[in-house]
Amino acid sequence: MTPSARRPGDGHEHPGQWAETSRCRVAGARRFGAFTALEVLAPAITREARPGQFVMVTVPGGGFLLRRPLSIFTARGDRLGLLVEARGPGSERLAAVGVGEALEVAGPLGSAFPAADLRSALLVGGGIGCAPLQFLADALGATGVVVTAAFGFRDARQARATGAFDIARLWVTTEDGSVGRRGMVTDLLAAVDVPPSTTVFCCGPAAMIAAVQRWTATEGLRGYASLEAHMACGVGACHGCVVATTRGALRVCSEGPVFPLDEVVTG
Amino acid sequence: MTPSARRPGDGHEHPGQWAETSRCRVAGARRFGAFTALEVLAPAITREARPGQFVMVTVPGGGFLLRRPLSIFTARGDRLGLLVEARGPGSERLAAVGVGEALEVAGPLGSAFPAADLRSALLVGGGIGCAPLQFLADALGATGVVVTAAFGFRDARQARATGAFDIARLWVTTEDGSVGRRGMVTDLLAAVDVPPSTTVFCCGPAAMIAAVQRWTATEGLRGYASLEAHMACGVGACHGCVVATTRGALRVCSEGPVFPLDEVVTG
Amino acid sequence: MTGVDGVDLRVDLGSLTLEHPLVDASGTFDLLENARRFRGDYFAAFPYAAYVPKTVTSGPREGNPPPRVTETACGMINAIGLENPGVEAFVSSLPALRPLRQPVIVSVGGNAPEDFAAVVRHLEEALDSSPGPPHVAGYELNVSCPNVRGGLSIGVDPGATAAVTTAVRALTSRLVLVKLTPNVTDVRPVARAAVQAGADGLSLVNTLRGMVLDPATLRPFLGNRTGGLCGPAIKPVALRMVAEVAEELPGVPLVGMGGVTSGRDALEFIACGATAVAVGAANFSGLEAPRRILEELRRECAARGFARVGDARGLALARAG
Amino acid sequence: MTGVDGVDLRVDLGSLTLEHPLVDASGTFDLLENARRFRGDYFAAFPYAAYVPKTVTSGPREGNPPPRVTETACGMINAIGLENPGVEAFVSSLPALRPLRQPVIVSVGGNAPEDFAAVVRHLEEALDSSPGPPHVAGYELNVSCPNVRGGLSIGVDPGATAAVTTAVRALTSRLVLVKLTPNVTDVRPVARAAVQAGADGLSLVNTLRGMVLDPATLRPFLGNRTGGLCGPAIKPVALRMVAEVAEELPGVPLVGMGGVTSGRDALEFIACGATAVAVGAANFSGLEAPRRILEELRRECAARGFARVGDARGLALARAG
Ligand SMILES: Cc1cc2nc3c(=O)[nH]c(=O)nc-3n(C[C@H](O)[C@H](O)[C@H](O)COP(=O)(O)OP(=O)(O)OC[C@H]3O[C@@H](n4cnc5c(N)ncnc54)[C@H](O)[C@@H]3O)c2cc1C
Ligand SMILES: Cc1cc2nc3c(=O)[nH]c(=O)nc-3n(C[C@H](O)[C@H](O)[C@H](O)COP(=O)(O)OP(=O)(O)OC[C@H]3O[C@@H](n4cnc5c(N)ncnc54)[C@H](O)[C@@H]3O)c2cc1C
Ligand SMILES: Cc1cc2nc3c(=O)[nH]c(=O)nc-3n(C[C@H](O)[C@H](O)[C@H](O)COP(=O)(O)O)c2cc1C
Ligand SMILES: Cc1cc2nc3c(=O)[nH]c(=O)nc-3n(C[C@H](O)[C@H](O)[C@H](O)COP(=O)(O)O)c2cc1C
Ligand code: FES
Ligand code: FES
Repeated sequence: MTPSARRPGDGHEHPGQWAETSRCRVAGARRFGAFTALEVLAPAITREARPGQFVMVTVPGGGFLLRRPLSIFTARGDRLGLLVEARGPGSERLAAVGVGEALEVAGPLGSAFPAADLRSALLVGGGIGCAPLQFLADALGATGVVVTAAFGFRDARQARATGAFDIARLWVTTEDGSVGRRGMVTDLLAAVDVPPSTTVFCCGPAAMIAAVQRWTATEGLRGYASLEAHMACGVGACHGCVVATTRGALRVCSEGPVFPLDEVVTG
Repeated sequence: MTPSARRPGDGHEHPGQWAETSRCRVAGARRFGAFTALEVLAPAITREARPGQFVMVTVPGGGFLLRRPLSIFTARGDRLGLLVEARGPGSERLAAVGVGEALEVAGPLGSAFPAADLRSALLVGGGIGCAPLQFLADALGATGVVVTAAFGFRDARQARATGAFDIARLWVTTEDGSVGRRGMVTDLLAAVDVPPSTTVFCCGPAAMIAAVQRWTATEGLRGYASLEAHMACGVGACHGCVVATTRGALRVCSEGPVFPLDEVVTG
Repeated sequence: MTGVDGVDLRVDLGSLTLEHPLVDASGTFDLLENARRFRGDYFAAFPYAAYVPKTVTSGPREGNPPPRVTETACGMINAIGLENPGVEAFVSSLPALRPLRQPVIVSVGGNAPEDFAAVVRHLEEALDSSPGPPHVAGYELNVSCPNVRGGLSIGVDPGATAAVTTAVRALTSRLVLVKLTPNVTDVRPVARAAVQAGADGLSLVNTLRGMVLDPATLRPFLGNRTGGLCGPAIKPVALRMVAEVAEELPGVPLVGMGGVTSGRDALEFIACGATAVAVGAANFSGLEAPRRILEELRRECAARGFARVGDARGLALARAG
Repeated sequence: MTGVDGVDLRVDLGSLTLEHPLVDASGTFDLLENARRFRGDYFAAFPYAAYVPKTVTSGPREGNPPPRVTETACGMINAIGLENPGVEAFVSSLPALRPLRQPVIVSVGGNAPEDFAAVVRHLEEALDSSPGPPHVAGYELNVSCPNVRGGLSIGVDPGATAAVTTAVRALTSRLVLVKLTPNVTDVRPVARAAVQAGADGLSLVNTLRGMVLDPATLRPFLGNRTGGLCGPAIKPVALRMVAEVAEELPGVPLVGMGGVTSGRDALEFIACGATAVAVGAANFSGLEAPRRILEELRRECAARGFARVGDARGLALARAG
């Protein structure tokens, strides 16, 4: 792993590369409650991946027509890390994948977190939305940026996901107070001490993104959000994944998943 | 295993019993080319099963709406033997089942081979149609009937199935002559030396059954055939599995699968 | 049927109260065959809130040539062709249903109003002359079987559907449901015609016309060439049609069906406006399926905080005003 | 395209010869997006025998509110709502397609004959004034999109379908295909009307109207409430309709589609009378899907001893006489 390959995107860009990698071998699978951290051998993808991008993964075993979008959780050497939360039949099957199985993975896809000229970054994640923030923390850390992360989970069970993360300054909240602070992760924001030049990166449920948007607007901070949408093609062809933005309806798979926070239309 | 529990049916009867057994553990799985001999712990079924009957098996893993009908291959103690040939997606999945997995098996279903007052029996099987004949051979052997079996396979690969069988007097043919005699199993019939009182039991492709029917008619022998049909319910409800017989359209799952050979309408 | 978790599953299908919303879809369940095979008291174990037998016609029918069924992607196709022994034989099988606690809704088929009327007249006379169990609560007029000549032509035509309904309505005060086909450009005019002609409620959907080829010959697999597609594959089409009819005819009791294999599915049909929900092809996935679906429905309701299953009714519909 | 195994895959879609039968289904494939992401020469790698872009309308369209897609049992549902930048923007994107060897068939949409005519007129003028590649070989008139107001009302009506076809026919000598909807009681009168009005061929089927609920809220999931169902789930319905039209209008070239995910599926559509076969949702299962399907088609033909893929055509149809 060379730091340059790990460097964050240097603008709100859309890296043109696209590596369709078939049958990548699963080299690691660690479970954290309903979450599974997979390591997949996919050098063509890790070489080009930037934090914030995602891959489309074929659910193995047949019976699933559409691929599942998954954020790039880590990209270390030739190992592509994915963090899967079992939430429905497809993600359940993916979370149950075993070492030695092969996965069809296409990517890297979509836009990256723009992270040039940063001093300080605050990473705000909710539930499985924390996944892309590890890769961002890795990349920012490698360039000397001060990274603080605040992750929110529903309960102790969901908070087991933190075991998969490796971020030095990490705050955790749970809605029921069973782990970390009690409350929503956004309640934490006011308490977190960040320099005024901090850039905020967030990913999680719509309500969380809306709260972060309000907070950054109040504080005058620059911010980016990674959004979710149900996808069919994942490559800009079908216009199935659009979300409302201040620039009109844009495709999460192509113009996104990362959007400037002030462009996101919430509510 | 008591011999009485293994006794063949004593008429062309429809045993009224019916055991729906959920989640039977697979205790054995041996592969013979495209065939898998499964042993499933299903005491309620083996207790009542008669040769010629079948079970409806749920294809595990979801994605299959209908259950698959499979003949009872053996019924030894609490172990229900099934012989599965991988021929399509459902049977492929079933042939790949591993020891320790659980299967949903319902049965025993359908009519049995009538085998009272027999001296000598000739069992004619083609391909996977040989499956129910092992159970019949076991049951007849236990009551002292002289059993001769003639099995036909396409080629050496399909003939590997014979490894799953345990019948003392077994003749094998392959169409390409690679194993046993060359030709169709029905070519063998004239050559096989059976007493005039022999009863013929057959199961296999339609053309084979038609040839056996012609032969038994010429020789004046009594015979029974086990027929196949695509099934939905397997329990007489849907009328999906009818075949033409001299008594009209009858349900393979209820009036069959075993029919007197002279009632079968071929061609 | 109020469970331990306090969910009231009872529903009123017009004048008929059902202990819960699930019934079997005609042609996919045979109570007497099950009772014959069951080792215990099958009538006590009968899982549905009403029994809908296979469609009965005035005379016996042989049905279509085999093969008649096969599996498709997340579905199945059938071309049984209304094989049944006719209304006389059906009437003589009724005494065997005496132990049944639940009501029976007799599915009736035919090619013309007279055929439907003949079946219902025969049944009404038989029921008059020997009252008592089983409780035959009503009729479901199957004007929508795609697998018989003439079967579909009624259900695609509002006038013909009304004529069949009128003919039967004149003969009975029992519940009359009309079963609609999805093989139409617009199901609403047919639904309206049936209700205006006196139907108490509507059942939908029957199967979608489709074709499956024999992989070896590339010729149609089914003896009848085409058949009726059902199962999970068609659920989105069925939900859409139930919602359309529910919005068009608010207050008319609907029996929704098409691809129900779980309690969630059943609840979705109720959210689209159905009062009762029929389970068809799922019966073929195992005999414990109906009871599992019912249990799941109860748990889905409890988890969502519905005190009554009816609280879900119409949630998916376009809100008036 | 005659492979090493000697199967001639070429087909004649009316006056247009295709190197093999597979084309993409409108709305499911974007050649330019793929070319932008591909590291090599995507035009050389383009797998289809013709390129059918997403439907173009006269003005730009925003499409429907999200969400717009989700998976269903063995299928998917979409309500994109014909989002597209309009014919002017489409014309300015044509030069980017110059490296394409294969012909382009432009899918055209609209609410009335004038809309369709406006798109075709604009394109004909642009093509006249700058001839040369790409080779725009013809039009596919999408009178069957279930996701826009007015979209379906054309395709369910033989008269309206004829009017659209007539309006376009008057403007072009290029191939005109009309794309039919499965959401009709009988597809044959619509098919006949299109051909009588001058269509050179027909494409079928578009999507089946359906509805999917949000599991959390039990409200319709799609922003447009209803959407179009496609994928393997609907293949039996699509095969049946292709066969019906092929039997009704022998000799009219058909582009069959609906749930094709394998070479066997493609061959089944050809057996039901299709000349070409479109691949839609399967494009979403992976970008190698079209090439795999083509390879499988070739192998299926070889294994069955077909020297030409056309040898399979019509095998499933009712034999005349
Ligand atoms: C850009 C992006 C990045 C993502 N990153 C991750 C990640 O790193 N880890 C992770 O566990 N999940 C991630 N998700 C969500 C993940 O794609 C869904 O959880 C998954 O698709 C659910 O599939 P299912 O079969 O389990 O659920 P079902 O609800 O049965 O799926 C039905 C259909 O809806 C789609 N779908 C359902 N939920 C979502 C959702 N939340 N977002 C998008 N599509 C959905 C499925 O893809 C499928 O097509 C991401 C989604 C997006 C858009
Ligand atoms: C009474 C009876 C006993 C049988 N015994 C055995 C046995 O002991 N071992 C064995 O390997 N096979 C047996 N078969 C055949 C077995 O049921 C089929 O091979 C199996 O159903 C094929 O399923 P599939 O998913 O692999 O094939 P597919 O062709 O994909 O199946 C599609 C549908 O067709 C049905 N189907 C396909 N082929 C057959 C067939 N030949 N008979 C009935 N239904 C079919 C399937 O059940 C399914 O519903 C028996 C069939 C019957 C009727
Ligand atoms: C094998 C089979 C037989 C059927 N027979 C009838 C019938 O006799 N009368 C009828 O009204 N519907 C009949 N149907 C249609 C079902 O009642 C039901 O409308 C349809 O299958 C959709 O429900 P499902 O998807 O749950 O199966 C039959 C369906 C199947 C699969
Ligand atoms: C996301 C999506 C978008 C579509 N857009 C169009 C379209 O713009 N124009 C059109 O004629 N058909 C459109 N269709 C329909 C397909 O072209 C095709 O007719 C249908 O999906 C059936 O084929 P399939 O089952 O292979 O997907 C679209 C389908 C999907 C899934
Ligand atoms: S998923 Fe197809 S355009 Fe985004
Ligand atoms: S499979 Fe249903 S009656 Fe035989």
